Amino acid sequence: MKKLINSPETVVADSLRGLAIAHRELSVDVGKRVVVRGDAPVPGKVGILSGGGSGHEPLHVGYVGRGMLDAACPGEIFTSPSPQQILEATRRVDGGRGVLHIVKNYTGDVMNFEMAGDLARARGIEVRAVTVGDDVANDGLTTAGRRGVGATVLVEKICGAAAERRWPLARVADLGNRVIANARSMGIALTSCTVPSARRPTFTLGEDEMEVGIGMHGETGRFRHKLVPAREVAAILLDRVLADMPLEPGEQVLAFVNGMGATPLMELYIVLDEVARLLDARGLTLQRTLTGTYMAALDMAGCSLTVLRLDEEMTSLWDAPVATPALTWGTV
Amino acid sequence: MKKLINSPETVVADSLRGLAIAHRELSVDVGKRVVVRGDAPVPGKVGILSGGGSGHEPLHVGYVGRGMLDAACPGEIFTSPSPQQILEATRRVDGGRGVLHIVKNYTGDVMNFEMAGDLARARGIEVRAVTVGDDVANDGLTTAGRRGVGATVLVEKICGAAAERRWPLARVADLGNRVIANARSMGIALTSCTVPSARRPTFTLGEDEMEVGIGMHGETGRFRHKLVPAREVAAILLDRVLADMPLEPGEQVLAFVNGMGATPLMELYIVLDEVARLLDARGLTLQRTLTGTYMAALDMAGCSLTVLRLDEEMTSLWDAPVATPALTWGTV
Amino acid sequence: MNATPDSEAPVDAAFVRRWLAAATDAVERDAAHLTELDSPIGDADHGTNMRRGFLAARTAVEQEQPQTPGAVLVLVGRTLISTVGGASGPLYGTLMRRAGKELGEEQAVPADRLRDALRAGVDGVAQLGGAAPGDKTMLDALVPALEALSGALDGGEDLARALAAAAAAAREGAQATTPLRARKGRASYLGERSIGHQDPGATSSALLVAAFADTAREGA
Amino acid sequence: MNATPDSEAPVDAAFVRRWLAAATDAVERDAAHLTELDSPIGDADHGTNMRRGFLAARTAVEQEQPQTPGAVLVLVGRTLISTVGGASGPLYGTLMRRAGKELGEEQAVPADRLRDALRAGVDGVAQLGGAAPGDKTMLDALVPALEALSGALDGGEDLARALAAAAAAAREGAQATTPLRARKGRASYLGERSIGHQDPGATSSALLVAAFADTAREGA
Ligand SMILES: Nc1ncnc2c1ncn2[C@@H]1O[C@H](COP(=O)(O)OP(=O)(O)O)[C@@H](O)[C@H]1O
Ligand SMILES: Nc1ncnc2c1ncn2[C@@H]1O[C@H](COP(=O)(O)OP(=O)(O)O)[C@@H](O)[C@H]1O
Ligand SMILES: [Mg+2]
Ligand SMILES: [Mg+2]
Ligand SMILES: [Mg+2]
Ligand SMILES: [Mg+2]
Repeated sequence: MKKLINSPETVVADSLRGLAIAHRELSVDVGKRVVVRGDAPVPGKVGILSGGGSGHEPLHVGYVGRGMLDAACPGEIFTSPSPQQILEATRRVDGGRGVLHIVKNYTGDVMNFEMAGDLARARGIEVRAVTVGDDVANDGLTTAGRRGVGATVLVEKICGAAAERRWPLARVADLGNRVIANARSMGIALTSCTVPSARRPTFTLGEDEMEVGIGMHGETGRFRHKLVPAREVAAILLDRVLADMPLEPGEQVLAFVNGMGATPLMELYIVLDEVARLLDARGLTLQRTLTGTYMAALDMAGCSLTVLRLDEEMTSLWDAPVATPALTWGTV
Repeated sequence: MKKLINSPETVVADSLRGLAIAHRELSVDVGKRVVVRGDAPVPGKVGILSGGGSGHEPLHVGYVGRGMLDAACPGEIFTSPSPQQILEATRRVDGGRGVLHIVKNYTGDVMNFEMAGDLARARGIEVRAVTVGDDVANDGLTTAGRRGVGATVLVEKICGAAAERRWPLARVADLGNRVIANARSMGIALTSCTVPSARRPTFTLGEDEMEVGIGMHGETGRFRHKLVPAREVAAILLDRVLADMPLEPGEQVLAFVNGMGATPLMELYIVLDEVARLLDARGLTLQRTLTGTYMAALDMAGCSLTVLRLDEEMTSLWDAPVATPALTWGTV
Repeated sequence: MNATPDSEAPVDAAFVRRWLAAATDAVERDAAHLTELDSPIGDADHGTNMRRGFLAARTAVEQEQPQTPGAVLVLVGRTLISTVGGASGPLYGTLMRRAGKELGEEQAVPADRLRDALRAGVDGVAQLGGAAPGDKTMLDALVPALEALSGALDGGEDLARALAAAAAAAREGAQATTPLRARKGRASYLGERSIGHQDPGATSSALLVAAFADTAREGA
Repeated sequence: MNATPDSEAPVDAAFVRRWLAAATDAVERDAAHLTELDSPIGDADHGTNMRRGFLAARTAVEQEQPQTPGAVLVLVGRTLISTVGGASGPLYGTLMRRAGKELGEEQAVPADRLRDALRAGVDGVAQLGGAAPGDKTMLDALVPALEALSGALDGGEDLARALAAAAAAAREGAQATTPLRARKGRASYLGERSIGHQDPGATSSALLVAAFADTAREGA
């Protein structure tokens, strides 16, 4: 295992200290594992909170800031945060209008967030949760619903913008569910990641193999496939995404090409180019894009594709100013 | 070789097309290999131009935009752009106040930029060049001077801000040289990169080895070292950087922890945390930071550290607004 | 501190503390194995999660010194919930907390009260996680263990023997998850590819039940 | 189109075009090897750079059909400069362009004029790159080649034999770079670690000189 770390036990705390140094505009509580906006709570604004296992950086800590998250709760590597941790963050960002929990659909995340929501409500904080489930890799396989992957970044951005516009909690939650209903994702891996405490790759792949339908925690995919050019990777991903969410010619979409951690930006641009060509061939309008390593699986090489069907309101909220460590645009 | 590409021959063109889709605010000439600001040339402003081999993304194409570069010239993978290409970009961004070429100190880059400068001057465009040489790995080894590495990003940002303030060419060039004189870098690799057309790693490392003093083109380092924790990596890099540029307690610095392409952000934060501790122990003030994959060597795992001695003017220019694909802050 | 020799009420705070020590040792010893099992069909963290949780629980119990078996279990459960995260944190946390609450305030309880408490805990797991035996989860070890425990006690065995039967049933239950296709948790996303791997959570459950058996045997 | 049989002026446009074809073939054939040599002491692109440049030069010459040996070389040089990039692009480009200019407008030139032109080209490389023989660069092949060519011509050999001697000298010069420590170019940053590896640029220079020898031999 080759990593720039001190020890597997301390990676989360060590990197949170680094985050605090890199981004003094954030308030980072390394002990409690809570990262909140420096000006939290913002009175009169719905608090937007997300969290999940660490190892996906910049998700979620890199999205704390104006126009996106008020708080992030980083768990241990690939392990959801605890109810206490989520409760603590919820309390710190409640500006009196309630708090939205953005939860990725995994058994652990859902249970811990549910417990935290109960604890917060018991303390008089209004909490709504939206559960992101966009991974088409496992559709129909399980009663657990789709896993939450790339759409999480989009939900955080769009709900964050709505909260900044002072929408009330119920409306922000409905919006979150609308984004979730209109987003689908799938990913591939060229290499496995290595969980620091496991010290070895989660799975192994041959030199000419890739995994299709991997999870963002380095879970193996639905099937193994021979390594193919970027053009075919784009087709495999887009076909499955659109099979699950058929779109009519003329519809407008956002395409999000995400790197899994060890994939150079150059390769992601190549995939985007292919995705754009395929969308065009289907008569779909590529209205917005996001390309980069925004939701990693530690040091996995590979990419995921998320397609979001846009409406005017979502597009306007997507375009709204945002100022976070990992996503910044517009005048904030 | 496991890469998300179509073919080694087309990586640069394919990824530039993707860049154009991802960033419609840029004007990307895929054929001529020239990327310029959508509003170029900006009348009355010194044009800031940089370029070099591709494979270092987001360097340089990701820094085109307000407050940083007016133009970038991406060469083939790890190969400097040609004089014609640089001339073309120079012409497109000359707003009548001349153009600054920011050149990394490599034989090929220097020669091609010199030829381009001569061609531009012959066409009546005022051109000044600054040559970035900050890599202490090879100090004293060669008459060729230090290689240009991480400081390039800092020079581009700071000179870009000065040009935005309408400084004249000579003053921007002097500023560039001041930044260069006050910056030093060194890097390590945990793995080699793989040049697409070479199809295999440039060098090989054992499971418990790292290379110290590597180049940003995947050049092997000065020496091989056993793999050590992030804490010791930070010490190795900082010791050598500061041996080359001794600083007095109380001086203010910017620390730039850069990922080499396949290193997760989490690890870079861990290195930053260690660097901050070491700077503190030396009585130096960590005034500004930059942490992320800003200058890659394709898919190399590892990091580089750049230390810039700051003065008030540089700090103010660093803080000035910037809006590019890879670096954005402030109100632009 | 030894277990009370009173065979009518063998389960006191010391008993649960000895179980915690044995369970923590077992989890520490097998952490790498649990993580390895969590690699092909999970996210390679189950051993790390369990280790972190049980070390924290042991520390919490040392510091707070709860004086009843119920209080020890509640504290273990609370600590697991607040330190483990993931799926196993709330599930094991709920198991322990429910079981502890079921034991009430008493200083020591007889074997059948422990059985009832564990049943309440396992019911809590099923309720929270929505899984049933055969879904390839920890319940595939816990439910057979509980049945074996009940059956042995009903058949007149003492606690040590009954827990030994439970441990055997748990181990077999865990092993029997290998051919199953997961229907709950992270492994269920793999569909047919989850077949052929033993469930990590069922395996850690077997460890925890075995630690009960060891505690009863050594205390006896 | 064969080379002119006039042994007084053997070098015409066709000769240079045949050289370009032979050089391009050689570069294509050995591109992987050149890149491999550029891996331990460089950035693993020399073969790719040379291949791109020579393919472009061949295409340019096919399209523009320059009619004098000088014009062919100038066009090759210009194309290398605008398509190769890196260190080798301006250096080889300058070599060819200078040599071509030195040949002037003539339709055909004798062997000693080719020698003088190549000398001007190699001088251009030394001037632009600031390197000297022994620095572990392409000059370590080019300078011995030039000396051998000169010596052979001065000794009365014909062009084919003189170029054969030059090719041998270039190959030996390239091989002799292995024990050298680089003082110029990218490899110089490696210090003592550059020792023990043959220089990629010297190796490609030897290929280019060998292509001259082949051209003269086959034309003769
Ligand atoms: N719904 C559920 N009901 C019961 N047990 C479950 C459920 N989901 C997961 N588990 C158990 O949890 C184990 C995984 O735990 P762990 O790896 O710590 O959490 P995570 O899956 O969140 O990484 C599985 O092996 C399985 O036994
Ligand atoms: N200053 C110089 N003078 C002469 N030749 C040089 C000089 N610098 C480099 N070279 C030659 O260029 C070769 C490398 O070419 P190439 O790999 O194409 O360019 P780059 O080093 O820019 O990647 C070296 O092997 C060496 O022979
Ligand atoms: Mg987990
Ligand atoms: Mg090069
Ligand atoms: Mg797990
Ligand atoms: Mg090279």
